[in-house]
Amino acid sequence: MNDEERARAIEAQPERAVDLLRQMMRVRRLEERCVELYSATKIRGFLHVYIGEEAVAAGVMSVLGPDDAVVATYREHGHALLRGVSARAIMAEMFGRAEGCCRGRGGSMHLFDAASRFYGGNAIVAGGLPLAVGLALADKLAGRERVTACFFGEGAIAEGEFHESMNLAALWDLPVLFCCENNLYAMGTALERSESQVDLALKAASYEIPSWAVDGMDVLAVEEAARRAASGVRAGGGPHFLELRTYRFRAHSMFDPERYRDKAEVEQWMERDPIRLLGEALEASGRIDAEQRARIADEVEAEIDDAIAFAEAGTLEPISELTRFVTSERAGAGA
Amino acid sequence: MNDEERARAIEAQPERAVDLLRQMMRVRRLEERCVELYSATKIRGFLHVYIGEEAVAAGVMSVLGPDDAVVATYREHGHALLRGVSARAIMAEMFGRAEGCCRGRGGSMHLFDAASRFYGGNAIVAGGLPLAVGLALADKLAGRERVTACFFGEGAIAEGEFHESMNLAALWDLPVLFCCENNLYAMGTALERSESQVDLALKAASYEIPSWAVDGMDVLAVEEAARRAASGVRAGGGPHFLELRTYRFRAHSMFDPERYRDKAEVEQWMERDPIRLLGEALEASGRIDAEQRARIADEVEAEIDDAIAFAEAGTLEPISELTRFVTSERAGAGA
Amino acid sequence: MRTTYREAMRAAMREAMQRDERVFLMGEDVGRYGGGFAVSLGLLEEFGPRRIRDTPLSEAAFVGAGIGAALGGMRPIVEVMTVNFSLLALDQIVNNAATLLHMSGGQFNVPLVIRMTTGGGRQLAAQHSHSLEGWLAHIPGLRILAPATLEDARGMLWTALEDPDPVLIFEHGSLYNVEGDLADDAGAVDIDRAVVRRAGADLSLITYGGTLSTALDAAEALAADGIDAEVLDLRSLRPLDDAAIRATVAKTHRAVVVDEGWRSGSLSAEVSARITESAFFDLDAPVGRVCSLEVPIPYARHLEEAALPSVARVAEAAREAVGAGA
Amino acid sequence: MRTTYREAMRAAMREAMQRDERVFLMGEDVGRYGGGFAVSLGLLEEFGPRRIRDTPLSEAAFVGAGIGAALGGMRPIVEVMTVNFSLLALDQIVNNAATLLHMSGGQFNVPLVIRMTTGGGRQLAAQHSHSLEGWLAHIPGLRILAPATLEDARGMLWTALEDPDPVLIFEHGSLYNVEGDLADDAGAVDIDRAVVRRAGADLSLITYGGTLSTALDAAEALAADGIDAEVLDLRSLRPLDDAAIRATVAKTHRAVVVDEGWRSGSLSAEVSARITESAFFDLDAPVGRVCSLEVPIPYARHLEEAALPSVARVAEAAREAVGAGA
Ligand SMILES: Cc1ncc(C[n+]2csc(CCOP(=O)(O)OP(=O)(O)O)c2C)c(N)n1
Ligand SMILES: Cc1ncc(C[n+]2csc(CCOP(=O)(O)OP(=O)(O)O)c2C)c(N)n1
Ligand SMILES: [Mg+2]
Ligand SMILES: [Mg+2]
Repeated sequence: MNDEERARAIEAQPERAVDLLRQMMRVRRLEERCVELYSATKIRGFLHVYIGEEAVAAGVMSVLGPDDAVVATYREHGHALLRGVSARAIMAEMFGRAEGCCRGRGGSMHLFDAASRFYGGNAIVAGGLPLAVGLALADKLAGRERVTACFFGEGAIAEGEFHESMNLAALWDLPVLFCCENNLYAMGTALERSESQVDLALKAASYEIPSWAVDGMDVLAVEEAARRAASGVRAGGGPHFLELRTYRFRAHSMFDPERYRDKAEVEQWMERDPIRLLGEALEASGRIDAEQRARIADEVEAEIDDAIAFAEAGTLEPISELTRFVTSERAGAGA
Repeated sequence: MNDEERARAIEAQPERAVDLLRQMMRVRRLEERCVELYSATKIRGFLHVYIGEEAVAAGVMSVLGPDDAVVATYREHGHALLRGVSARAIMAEMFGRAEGCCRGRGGSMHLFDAASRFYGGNAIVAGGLPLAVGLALADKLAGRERVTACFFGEGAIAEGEFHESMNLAALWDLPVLFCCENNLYAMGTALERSESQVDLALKAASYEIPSWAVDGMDVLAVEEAARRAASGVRAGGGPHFLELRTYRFRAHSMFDPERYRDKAEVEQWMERDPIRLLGEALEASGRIDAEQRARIADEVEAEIDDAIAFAEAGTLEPISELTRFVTSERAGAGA
Repeated sequence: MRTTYREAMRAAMREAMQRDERVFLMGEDVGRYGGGFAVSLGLLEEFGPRRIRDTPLSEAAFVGAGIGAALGGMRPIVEVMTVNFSLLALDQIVNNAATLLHMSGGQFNVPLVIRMTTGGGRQLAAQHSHSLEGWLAHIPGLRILAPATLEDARGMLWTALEDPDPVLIFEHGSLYNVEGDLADDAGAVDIDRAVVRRAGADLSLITYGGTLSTALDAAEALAADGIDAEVLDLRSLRPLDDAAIRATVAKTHRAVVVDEGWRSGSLSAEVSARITESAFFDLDAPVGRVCSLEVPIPYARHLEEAALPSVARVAEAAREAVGAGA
Repeated sequence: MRTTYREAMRAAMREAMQRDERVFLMGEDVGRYGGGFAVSLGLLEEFGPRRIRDTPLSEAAFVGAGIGAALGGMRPIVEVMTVNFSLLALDQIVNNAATLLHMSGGQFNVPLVIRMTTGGGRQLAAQHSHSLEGWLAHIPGLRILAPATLEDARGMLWTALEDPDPVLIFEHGSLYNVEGDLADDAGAVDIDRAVVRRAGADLSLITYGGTLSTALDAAEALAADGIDAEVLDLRSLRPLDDAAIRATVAKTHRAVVVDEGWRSGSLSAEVSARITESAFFDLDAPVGRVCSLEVPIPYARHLEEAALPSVARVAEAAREAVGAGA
């Protein structure tokens, strides 16, 4: 979108635009604090932050309804938060507390929430795609008009599970919204060193799936594209694919010295920071002023502070519970 | 090719055309006898015959040199024979004899031959593609100008291993000639029930691999296409992909009641029997007469008779040899 | 009623489809072809393509889709034509099906049933003769069943479908044509307990699935020389019925475990280790094992027969156990 | 020379690349990123992108390509970032790498080395904490190694590359930062024999890889209460060094096997079964096992620690073994 189009989109639904800004700010601050908490060793294991990519989850989540389902990756804090998992439950999970959304068993890479139909949190690249296909198959068989949104990085496209899932979804006309977060790198591997065909929407189209590329730094563009794609899916149009062109501002994980890209490239992308982009557009449109932005920032900060306090105060799952949930609780169940 | 083009192709290299006819007849008779021998319980396990598809292997093999490599499937008797494995070694293998090309360990689905760089004989659908990619990688690293021809059915295209192998071969410009034998069915599953995109050459092209479809019932067309593709590969053009449109005249295996297709369809395809097609063209061109064809048939019959006699006379690998070749013979090797 | 193992399995699927709208079958060639081993023959005609779903050759995706459909409230039966191809789906089985309930803190169980043909003995060679059910029994979160009788072929499926967690059912390829009598009202059976198929006093032959008949035949042969063998059919490989294993060993003080997996790391190793741990001082002889030789299963009949457990090898191991420390 | 396990592994790869033109390394992020665990850091700069090859996320294809390249005369080192992802490549490993030589009647051997990180203990949760090396040791045709020391990290790779058959090397993730002294001329080591890392008279702690230090620490703790434990490092999980296992048990008459795999179907079960088979009448106590609890490995530190083998659990099992039948 150019500035004009953006301005028009804002005028169309000003409150909604402001809310999108708030949502992105929530994710941003949640993760900025997570990084600090990691250095403070409050959070352990692997931590993959989404900083820079918030417009993707914010835009897509905003078009989903409560009955829809979401499948995400190990870089899913933002998806969980925007899908409705509380910052408290997320933070407590990362602290390994019993009050976490998975009682401390999952951690950063495995956030799950039945209430919001958030199916994780999958740490195997492309491992979530077949699950999304199956969730959509269940909806189709049950005659439910639901969408399953499946997020994955561009690195997943080389995996066989991507290929098999795309074909199955297309062949059976399943209501899956495939959301490819193309941040140009899979760990240290640039897209052109992992794909013979770097036009990912074109590649997806080879499965006969309606596909297009979207500016993933512009939440309004993402929202518009996601709405179009989701309604196509709801209308029985079968799976749709969105290539969301975005960028990871931070390292892949807390162990990544970033030898594979140079600062200049990162800085260039930072100029299109999705929060800044929408913030400036909103201010230009006069729909929000510095004071209002500050107020939102304070509210967000309060939410995250509260979540951290909640996590800090959390308890540890008793070790006696360790073997619980290996199998469901039922008569005759065993390991 | 239309009749005219075929006639011209024959005129260009008459002896070669006659030889292609002979090669197809060898495969046909080898397999017709195998089916009888299966009913006679001389051959056991799974037996998948290639009857109707001979033009594919005959055309492609005719453009390969001795240094090239071949990877095939469980439907590979014809590929092995035309690659230069003797009918004796093949038949003895199917009889489970020590004189077989794999000493009776492999059987119909696992013919191997180091001398002709025939790497099997793979019974996992799409399982051979990564091997072909690796063989080609070895050639590229060693700076050898060789081609690795990899045969697989259209059913393999849905497998993740196909997708990953195509991308890797294209990404690394590896000298692989992908030969997709599209006989329209994977066991009982018709192409349109296994692929959302049924134009397979188009699908292959999505990997940025030069791809085209060929009349797989016309050995002269196959040979021309294979020569073009193979020289593209040799010239450093990276992998090429051929969709060879053919048809399986017989059941998938000896256990297939063929509920999934009707006789009429089979009969229609039989009118384009590759042996009949070339035979008639050769007679029309006056390059061969009934008598010469009969002579070839006799020579072929003699070869197969000899192979069966050889297999019948074969010995059984001593059971003491069973654990041999689990690992190579070396000091300190164990199970 | 006279029937076969194949028909019993089919009757079980038909009943499940009739009883529960959420049940559907998906896999390669389960529909128009009638099933790679003709188990689902006729089901497409009866239940239609919506519920009897032919899949492309995409083991990872359709097994994973089964997991997803189970999460979505269905009760899928996924047929992986043979265990050999399940190697392509192990990521979905081990990293998703087996972990989701625990990882999610108890939120997401996976009520999925996966059926596979397993085993050798039909001259299908190295890539089509694996016996990996005992190997997969290593994975927490999975339940592994091996129906060896008509009753179990008929009855295990429904119980497995009622299980809230993933259940893998392994059908030995040599069993499909086995014929026998089955009660007309045969139905669901428990899937927790091992069952003594032959009572005996001198030693215990512990086995399951494809080698149950091998063990029973060996017991007959042993009876001829006055050795009275008890034969225990494990039925469930995960969890194992420790009480039943302890009980038979407490009775006979000698055991030989028989399975078609390769010896090293076989289920027999686990059973042997457990017996030693729980009954060491009751044992009159070391626990014996009869497994497949550690070779890729070859095509030639005489080589394959030499590689697989046989009545002779079981009887020999039994005699050794009875002879030892006597 | 002062070094780390990571540097020793890297030195081994560098040496292999220098000594043999046919050797190359391929895997996810082995090049520009420097390796998921920084093992290959610097090798791209030294040997260039032709021989240090970053692959797309395609475990089945690049492992299979390693097999093919080995068939084609190269000596590939394939790095699968972690064993958890190898589940996507098991078809290639089990159906091709392990079978080709035998299936082809001895014509095609596969001189391939696959390196993987394995194990838990770093709070990576259920999908990133598998210990499957003992499980893979079930497969005939594969050789499975588990370097636990700097010497073995430095020396096993070259010997594995000289092996004509596929060798899988499992590096426990907790070992990379282990520091110690290594002889400047340290080089290739044998990969056939298990080694006694601590001599003792009262019982044998048999282990490998990531739990060797656990066993050694337990031995120290036990020494404090006057129990003199011998610690055997298996080093090769397939084949197992039966002679060494027999020798230590013949000496101590008591054994506890320790590994990080889940208990049921663990390598410990196989070792336990073999000891019982070969040394039943020498044993003064049942063979003990200390393994991971049968749960998907959880994220929370206290839960993960409770799930994995610990010094305390090993010492306790050892005391039990020494107490039993004493
Ligand atoms: C099957 C598999 N292989 C390798 C890994 C290790 N790994 C974790 S994230 C990652 C990169 C994924 O990149 P992409 O899909 O683009 O997602 P992004 O991290 O960029 O969001 C890799 C290689 C994994 N988790 N799963
Ligand atoms: C991975 C895998 N899945 C399933 C099978 C069982 N199977 C053997 S052949 C076959 C059909 C393959 O069809 P296609 O690739 O078109 O080859 P064709 O038999 O037509 O030559 C199937 C499903 C197998 N061998 N491997
Ligand atoms: Mg990425
Ligand atoms: Mg086909």
